[in-house]
Amino acid sequence: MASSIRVRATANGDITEVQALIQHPMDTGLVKDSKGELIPAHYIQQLKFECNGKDVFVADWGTAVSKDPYVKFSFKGAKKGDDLKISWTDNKGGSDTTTAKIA
Amino acid sequence: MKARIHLLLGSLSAALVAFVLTSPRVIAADKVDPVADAKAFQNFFFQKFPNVKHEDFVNGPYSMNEDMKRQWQEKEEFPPYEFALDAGKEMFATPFKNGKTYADCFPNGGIGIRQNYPYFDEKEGKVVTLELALNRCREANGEVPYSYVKDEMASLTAYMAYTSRGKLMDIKIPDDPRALAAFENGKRYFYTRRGQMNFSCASCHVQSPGERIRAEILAPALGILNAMPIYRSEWSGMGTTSRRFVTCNSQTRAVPLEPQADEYRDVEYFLSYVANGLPISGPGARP
Amino acid sequence: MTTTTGPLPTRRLILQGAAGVALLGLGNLPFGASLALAAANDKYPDEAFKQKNEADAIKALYGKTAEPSDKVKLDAPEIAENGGVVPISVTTSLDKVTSISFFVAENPFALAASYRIPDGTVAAVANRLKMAKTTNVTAIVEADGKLYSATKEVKVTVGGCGG
Amino acid sequence: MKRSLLLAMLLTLSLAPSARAANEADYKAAYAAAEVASKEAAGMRNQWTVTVSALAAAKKAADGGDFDRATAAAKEAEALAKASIFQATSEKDAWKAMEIR
Repeated sequence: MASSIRVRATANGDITEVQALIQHPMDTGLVKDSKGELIPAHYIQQLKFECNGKDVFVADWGTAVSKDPYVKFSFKGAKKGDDLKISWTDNKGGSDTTTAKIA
Repeated sequence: MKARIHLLLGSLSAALVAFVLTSPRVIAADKVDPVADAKAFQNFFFQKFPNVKHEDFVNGPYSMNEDMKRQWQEKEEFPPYEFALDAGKEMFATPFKNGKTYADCFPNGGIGIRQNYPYFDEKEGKVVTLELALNRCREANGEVPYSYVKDEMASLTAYMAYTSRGKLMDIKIPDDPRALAAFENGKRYFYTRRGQMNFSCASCHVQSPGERIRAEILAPALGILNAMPIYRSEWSGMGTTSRRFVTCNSQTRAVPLEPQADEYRDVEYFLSYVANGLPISGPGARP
Repeated sequence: MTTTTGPLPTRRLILQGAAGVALLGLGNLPFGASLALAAANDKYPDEAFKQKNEADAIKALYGKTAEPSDKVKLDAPEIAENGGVVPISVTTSLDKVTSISFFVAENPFALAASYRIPDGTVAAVANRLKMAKTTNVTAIVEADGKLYSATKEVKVTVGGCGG
Repeated sequence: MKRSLLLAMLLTLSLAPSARAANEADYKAAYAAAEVASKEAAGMRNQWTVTVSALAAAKKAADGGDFDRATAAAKEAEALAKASIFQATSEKDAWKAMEIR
């Protein structure tokens, strides 16, 4: 089943650029649905990137992060073929994880 | 209640007067000549926006405003329609209950053919759009048709558009009076004012592309369907051509027709034909 | 969207839950504030995300105030094409950066996102945030224990002709 | 130019509201007239959303027994429906004025 995480990690020289797009509603809990009831808050709280056994980037997110959230960053110390592990957990205890090869 | 009505009528007639004054000077012509119409249509935009590259018109509002174009290019690095695209690819690969797939319904397996849609079906005597052909394929294979305005249809057309990216729009009008009538009917719909706002498609997309309606920059009509289907941030979801037509109608306070009504099929035929020669850029991301 | 609830996440949730409760129990005792100071730990800064205004959120997250610095380059649009998806990014030439955070002043909750930057990671982040209305967006960089900030106003309004 | 002034005048004229308090009979008559006009507009595939909502408001007010508001809303619906009919008929040829040649 397709993971909810789309990631593109490309290494040039010692710097690896990482882009991630995650399929998630990121509901704020402040919005009403068509029947006028509040849609409960449902948003990713923590997104973690690990490479070679080390955290390379940790995101703590609030309700102001867009639906289908996107993030881009770069880090040093990895090379083509290394594994990049990505995992997120949301406020309802949901989570997903995937591993991508650095291109 | 009474004051509100007069206010409403005042704004209506003011909008009317404003738009009639600014309409370009035209001479009546009754013979339907799509080739001439397309040339005039394209030249109108090429002259109105001389420094916009011709193929850039298909990028809608982003061809009109640098700041918006920058925001768009940033989004295109990892576009929000990725999920619809993957879903469409998966749906194309998943056979129906009877074992057939979409590839069996379309020439070249449905790959790289979006630029020929919509086409005029001489057996039916009507315009057939990509969305209609997809649902007919589903029905022919015993499947329930998809809603024209929901994500499943958008995923399918997103994938088919993606396989045609860069190919030039290539709509044909056969030498058949019914095809010419459909083209003319589409043109008439495009220029006809409707809704309490009394706007036609042209009021926004011919007379004021590049200008703002509140936060949004209006797209030029030339190539406006080349990026379909589009992921709109405003809907925070995918939008098919049908969804765009229906919401545009309700924006002008006109009650929309049912999706894939003849008028919508014909106006899609008209708008696609006059964009012949411009590249397909779908699926697109829009405000 | 898969929602795997394997052993690891539940253990982390229990930990977070316990830590959260501990923090709440402490109320806003100075001890609670010093807990937030150790920002680099694994814990989700729940308290900071609950603050309505920016100043409280910064205090809850970092426990100190920031000073504007031209070494923090905040990139945000003049007019957001849509309040729901505003591309905002920050780069900085400061070194020994340990954390980068984004605040949207007049959002219901000012703190939008906070990123922990381990050493070896470039001090730059791009993301897409929601903005309730036209207001100031502030990026704060924690470098070598001090806070530096950059602010820019982003105009936000709805689109369409209001049918 | 002439066409648009005519449209504005016609709308204002057909809207002269009656002064005395409306009762159920007035409402029924006004609603029936509005429904005829609205059906004709729909038949021309040029219905306005505001006509539909005005009709709904009229029915809602009438159900609540407020026949003053119900009649006024029904009259407004009729005026809006007539305006959309006028728009459809006048646009039959007027659209050519905007066509790119």
